[in-house]
Amino acid sequence: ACGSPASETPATQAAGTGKLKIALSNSFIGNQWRVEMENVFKAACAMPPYVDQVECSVFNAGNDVSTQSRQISNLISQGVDGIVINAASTSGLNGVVQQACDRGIVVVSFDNTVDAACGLTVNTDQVKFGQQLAQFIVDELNGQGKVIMVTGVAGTGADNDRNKGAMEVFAANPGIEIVATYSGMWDSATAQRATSGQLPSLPKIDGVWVSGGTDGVIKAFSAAKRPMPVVGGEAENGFRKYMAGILTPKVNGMSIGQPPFLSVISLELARGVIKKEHPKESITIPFPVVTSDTLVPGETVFPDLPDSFFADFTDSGPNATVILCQQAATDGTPCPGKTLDVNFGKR
Amino acid sequence: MSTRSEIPPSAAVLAVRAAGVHRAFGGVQALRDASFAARPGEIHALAGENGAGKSTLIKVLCGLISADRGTVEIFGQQVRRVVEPAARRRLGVATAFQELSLLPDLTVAENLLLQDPPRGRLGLVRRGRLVPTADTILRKYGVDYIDSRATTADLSVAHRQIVELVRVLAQEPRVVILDEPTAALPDRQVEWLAGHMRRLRDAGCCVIFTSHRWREIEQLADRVTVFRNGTQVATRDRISEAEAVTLMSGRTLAGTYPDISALPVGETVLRVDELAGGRLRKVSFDLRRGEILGVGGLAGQGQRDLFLTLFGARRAAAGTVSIGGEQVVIRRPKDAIRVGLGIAYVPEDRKAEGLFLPLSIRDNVALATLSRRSAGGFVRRRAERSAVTSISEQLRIGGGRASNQAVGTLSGGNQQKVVMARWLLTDARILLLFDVTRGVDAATKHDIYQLVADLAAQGKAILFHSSETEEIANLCHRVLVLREGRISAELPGPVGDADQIVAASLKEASDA
Amino acid sequence: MRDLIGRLVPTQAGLGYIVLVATAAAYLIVYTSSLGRFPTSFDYLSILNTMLPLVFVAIGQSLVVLTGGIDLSVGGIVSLCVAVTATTVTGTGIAPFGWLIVVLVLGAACGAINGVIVAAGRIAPILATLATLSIFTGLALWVLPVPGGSIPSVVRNVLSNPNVPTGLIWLGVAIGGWLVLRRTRFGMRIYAVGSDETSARAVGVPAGRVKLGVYALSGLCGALASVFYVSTTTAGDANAGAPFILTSIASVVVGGVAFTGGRGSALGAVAGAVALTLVIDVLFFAGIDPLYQSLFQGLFLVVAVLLGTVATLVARRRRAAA
Amino acid sequence: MNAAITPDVRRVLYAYAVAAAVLSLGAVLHPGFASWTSLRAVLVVAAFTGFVAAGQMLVVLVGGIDLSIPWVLNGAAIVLTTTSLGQSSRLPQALALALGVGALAGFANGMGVAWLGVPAVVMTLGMNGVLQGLSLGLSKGLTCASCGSYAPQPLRDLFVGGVAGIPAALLVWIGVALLMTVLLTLTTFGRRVYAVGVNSRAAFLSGVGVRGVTVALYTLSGVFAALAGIMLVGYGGQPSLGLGDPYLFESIAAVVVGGVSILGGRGHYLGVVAGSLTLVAVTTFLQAQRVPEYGRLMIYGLVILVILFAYGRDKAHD
Ligand SMILES: Nc1ncnc2c1ncn2[C@@H]1O[C@H](COP(=O)(O)OP(=O)(O)OP(=O)(O)O)[C@@H](O)[C@H]1O
Ligand SMILES: Nc1ncnc2c1ncn2[C@@H]1O[C@H](COP(=O)(O)OP(=O)(O)OP(=O)(O)O)[C@@H](O)[C@H]1O
Ligand SMILES: O[C@@H]1[C@@H](O)[C@H](O)OC[C@H]1O
Ligand SMILES: [Mg+2]
Ligand SMILES: [Mg+2]
Repeated sequence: ACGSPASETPATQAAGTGKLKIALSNSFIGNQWRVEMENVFKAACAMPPYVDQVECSVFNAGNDVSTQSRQISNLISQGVDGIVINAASTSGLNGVVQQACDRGIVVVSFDNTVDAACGLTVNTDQVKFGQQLAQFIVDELNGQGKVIMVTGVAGTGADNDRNKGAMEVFAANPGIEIVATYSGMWDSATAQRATSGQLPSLPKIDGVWVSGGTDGVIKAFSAAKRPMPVVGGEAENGFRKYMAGILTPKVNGMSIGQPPFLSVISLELARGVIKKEHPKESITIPFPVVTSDTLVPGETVFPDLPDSFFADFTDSGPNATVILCQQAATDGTPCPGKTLDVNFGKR
Repeated sequence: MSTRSEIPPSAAVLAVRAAGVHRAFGGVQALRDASFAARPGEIHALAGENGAGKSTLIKVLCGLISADRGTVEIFGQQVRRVVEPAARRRLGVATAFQELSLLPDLTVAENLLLQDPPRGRLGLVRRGRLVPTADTILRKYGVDYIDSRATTADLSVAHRQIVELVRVLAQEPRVVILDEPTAALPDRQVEWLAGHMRRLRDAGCCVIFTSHRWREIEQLADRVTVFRNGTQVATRDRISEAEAVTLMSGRTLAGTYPDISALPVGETVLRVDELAGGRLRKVSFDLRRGEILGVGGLAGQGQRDLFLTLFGARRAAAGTVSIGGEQVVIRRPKDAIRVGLGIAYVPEDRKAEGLFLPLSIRDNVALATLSRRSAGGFVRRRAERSAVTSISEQLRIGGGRASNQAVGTLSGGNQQKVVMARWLLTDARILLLFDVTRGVDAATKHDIYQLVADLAAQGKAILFHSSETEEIANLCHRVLVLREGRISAELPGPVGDADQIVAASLKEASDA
Repeated sequence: MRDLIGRLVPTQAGLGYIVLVATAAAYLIVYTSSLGRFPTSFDYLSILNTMLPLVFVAIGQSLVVLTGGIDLSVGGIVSLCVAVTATTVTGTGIAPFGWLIVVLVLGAACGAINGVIVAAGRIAPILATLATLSIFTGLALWVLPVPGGSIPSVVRNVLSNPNVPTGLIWLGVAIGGWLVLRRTRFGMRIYAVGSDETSARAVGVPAGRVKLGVYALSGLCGALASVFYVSTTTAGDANAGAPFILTSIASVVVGGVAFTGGRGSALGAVAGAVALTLVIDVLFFAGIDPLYQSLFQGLFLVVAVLLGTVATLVARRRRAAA
Repeated sequence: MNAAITPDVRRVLYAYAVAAAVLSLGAVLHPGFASWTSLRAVLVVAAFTGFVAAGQMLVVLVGGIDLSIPWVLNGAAIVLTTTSLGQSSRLPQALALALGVGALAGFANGMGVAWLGVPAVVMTLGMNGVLQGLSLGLSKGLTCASCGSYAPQPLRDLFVGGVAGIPAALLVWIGVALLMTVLLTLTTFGRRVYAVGVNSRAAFLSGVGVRGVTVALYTLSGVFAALAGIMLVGYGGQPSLGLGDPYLFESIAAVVVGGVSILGGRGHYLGVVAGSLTLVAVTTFLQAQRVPEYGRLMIYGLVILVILFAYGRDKAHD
């Protein structure tokens, strides 16, 4: 009774404009990171070369897999050329992603990637993320000290990978004692409350490893008037303000963030693959790392922006994957007079 | 019928026997060492004041609750202490409970056939057969005026009671237990029920029933068992009312109804003009100071709507109400209670409409007059305590129990007094008493009659409705008879003889 | 005359169907005006496959709500059964189907635990299932700490084949199951318990067993939903169940099942679930700003139920007038 | 026999017994857990739960439920920072606006439930969606120009520092507890609340403005959720999206662990204080013991079950 799927698939290129249709399907807007991720995507779409080549659209699914699945199905019906996904569940969209692939749609997932083998992924190495932060703490403490781990949302791949990486490093250093592990839900407020509850019954803490919500953890230490430990955490601007001494007390730390511009790289990958400019290959990018010593105000920390802002909205340096301006991240406006050049050669 | 042939021929075997039964609810000892026995082929009345333990005994007999101690036998067969009613049913016991056990959201047909629906292949219920089957059952018991498709919640109380009774009768039980089956029935249906009870008795069944109307017990019962304080105090073939009252309450009563004819009636307080809404169709009358005005008629003729509309609990569709000569608009009970208007409504169904069972006597009594004893939104507790204490003493509530006692622990009669007390505190000029003696025992009823007369003597204007026409006949200065939402007759009182009112109620019916 | 009016005026129980029809019409309109053609079999099929898990959970939830209860633990049961399905249902031939049965038994058992706590433990359903929600979710995380697992394609082909509407069969089975259940004595008793538990007990309805039954059935429905969830998504996730808590409740109320129990039908809940699934598509094709989507979903919920209330009022007025 | 110990009071005492038991068990198994500093920290965290639970309790008392708490809280937090722009001079207006938003949302809930007859679950669930949509939409996903603002400094100093060494959250909580207790036990309003909760038909027939009381309670619930939102931004400095999510089920759990009947009409806020404390103490203790997330969830659920079995059971059916 059903026609063959191929006959229903509309032409690969949007007929009228000749532009590619690429949609971003995001699971939810529950934190600043997601907001920035969408903003830089929108900004990129309004900048050359995308502004001439691509017709973008953005959808949120409120963290409900079946909603996101419906939206992706509808995108298939709409006949888009590419779909860029941050998934509500790494496994929950396999079915519909497979259907998109079957219809010749290029699917790129990032951050919370999709398992489906046919899709491409753009991500950082989350295990390494955990390892590197842990290694920093170990090094700063000379392998001796008491450490807290503040984890993310249990049951997700990223949380698991980061924890795994950290545990490997800590386990290899017998001088490090983990005195508490609890979830901050990747949320500053939650992390702050949980830490406040824990601190009084904990001994002096030498190091803190945070998967997300870092500034909340530091605020809890500061409110409890506890000596500030070495902190390995995410890229919240608030955390970096402490690292830079803009907020007191100054914190000795390392900050690694999942880059929000993963969405832009995914956009470029989708565009390139559709246009047959790139091979069909997944991409792993390095994550931008800063320490208290390498922070540059206005570039990697922003005194005037909120604590919850993710400060790594752009890559930097000569090998940068992509360079974005601040307003792209804060409100999605295109960076003036700039052609975006996404460069994922350096891996 | 096949079930009946199983009844043992020898009447020596008791149909029901309970011995040494104890049952407590929290701190309340509802049954203490209670015994009871009833034979096949008799109608056995169970009498006693409110809270005497009749309903509790019945629930133990039919297996709805367990006894703390003691034994129960059905036809000589001892039954376990905790048994689901379904098991007793198989023994041939069927019960109509005091608080009806119909399911409000189900239709009449579903209620009648819930336990034994018509089934087809694969044992599945044939939903299409529910209504015809139920109609057949209803007709078999002479009830053709109830639509078996109707949702039970939409029926009048009387009709619900009838459905409940049909549900019991239709089981063709060997033991029929009816807990206050006539409390909500109009006289005509009481006769109907009496016919069925006698038929079952004559067929050798054991019929047990409770009632607070002595006339019914005298007319129907072959034997009477009297309960007091959870214990059986007597079982007799014949017993006079006076003796029964003494047995039940431990005190004797002088003449049942106070003489109201001597009470003076003053100027008009309430004037109702062409009031309509719900079942009411243009009702007009005056109510005067010191007057007890009866509202009678068959059940469901708009009496309830009249009371609720006057109290603002239901919207009037048309008509006007004047109090003290001034036209007033009463949108909500709150308006009615207001000092200027001073209307109070005492409902029939005290559990549903009057009481807050887990709350204290004080909270219950004080509720309608809270703002009169408050300062800046705060309750003036001392004033409240003294007001509640004095009214409680006046009405003899709870036999001196502390006023922070939860109302749920009181007996039915005392609960009714709590509701009365709340309304007396409002100092209302106009009292709407709707079937306030429903399910109240003889002694408390007597207290209430006296109270009503006293209130009238104090100058209150009282609108009085009762499902017992006799009360209306004896307690009212004047009687309005409602028929299909209209006043079909007005009789000067005290009428004295209930039959006159009944005749007036039916008059237009035969004319029409 | 009275009957005729009674039949014509929509009642709260008929609400689900009306809302469904309205939503479906809205879907067709926005779809065609946005894409310039009618929905294709792909659209219908993908709607069918995505909505099946919710349909099952909603059926289970409606049974519980009909008895006057509520089941918050469906979220946990779905998570747990998804985790177990994704980790255990493997192999070829008949073997995976054996495992599926195990999952169904597990779901029913979880539900039965709720039933025992509610019926024998006399704990308010919302609280009992709030506690077990936490427990079942914990178990799910323990079984499947990281999203993953898989499902054999034989199972997929039978349950939610992406190319053939096998889902229709299962939808039919679910609806048929309800129609049969409704015609059992147990089915009648569900309504009896929800209408007035004390009275139901008094006339001999074993209310405890009925409750145990509906919670177990709700658990079973949760397990069925999980199986379909894993089948459409091809893998598992220990957080998969969480969204079903509120969406199943929403389906039930949009479907016209009274929260006080005793009134409504599982079919209404099915209609509600389908309508809620379609609302997502309506918002999509209507081009609503994604940030405002929950605003419209919230309004949809309230307005749908409000319509039901108004319909009931009108019906009652007219009945009273007749 | 003391007549003053009603079943309700007994349940409050049970709630405190449970809180004490959890804390002592914690102290034994985890030295330092019951120290004053630790206790104080638990109290501060529990205060936030206590605020939302206060509102939840009020609606539960009349047999309702408030599922809109998460986004009322979140919305109020966003309103506070976006209207104050971090300036102390604007704090009073911002506070009034944030509380006003909570009151308005609660009022709308109350109107829907009391006047339109929408079931509380539906009305408040819908309201939660509406507020989420409005918060996200109007603030453009919290990226609007003023969305980066902080709570004004005085508010932050208050909540991070405290007054005379006592954390401000605790002081406010004591105030809320006093207010709730006075409101419910000493005022005519409180009497009416319990009457409506026990038997709303009888309350109506006794002249209680049932609808008015209901609307007032939902409005108060909105105000308490907004208050919690204000405290949370004062504490953390900035609002985040999803700030209120953890408080939905937790507020319900705190209410019942505190001995309030979910069927309405019974319970005291002092019990809810103990309930909030118990739940936070359990979570904190399990974290301190480094119990993994799955174990924590299971134990948390079991603890609630045990408490329900101890004193949260309905009356027997005979
Ligand atoms: N479920 C219950 N919980 C608490 N107390 C109860 C319960 N049922 C009955 N009681 C108490 O037990 C006693 C006996 O009550 P029961 O209903 O058996 O009296 P009754 O003789 O049927 O009275 P009435 O004539 O008013 O129906 C009363 O004090 C009553 O308050
Ligand atoms: N055939 C009958 N035999 C005995 N009683 C009857 C009969 N018909 C009616 N009654 C009684 O007379 C009263 C009025 O009857 P009827 O039901 O016709 O009035 P109604 O006002 O239309 O009530 P409803 O709308 O509730 O059916 C009821 O109390 C009913 O019990
Ligand atoms: O990867 C994470 C992303 O999914 C979340 O939304 O924000 C924090 C990031 O670390
Ligand atoms: Mg009785
Ligand atoms: Mg009638």
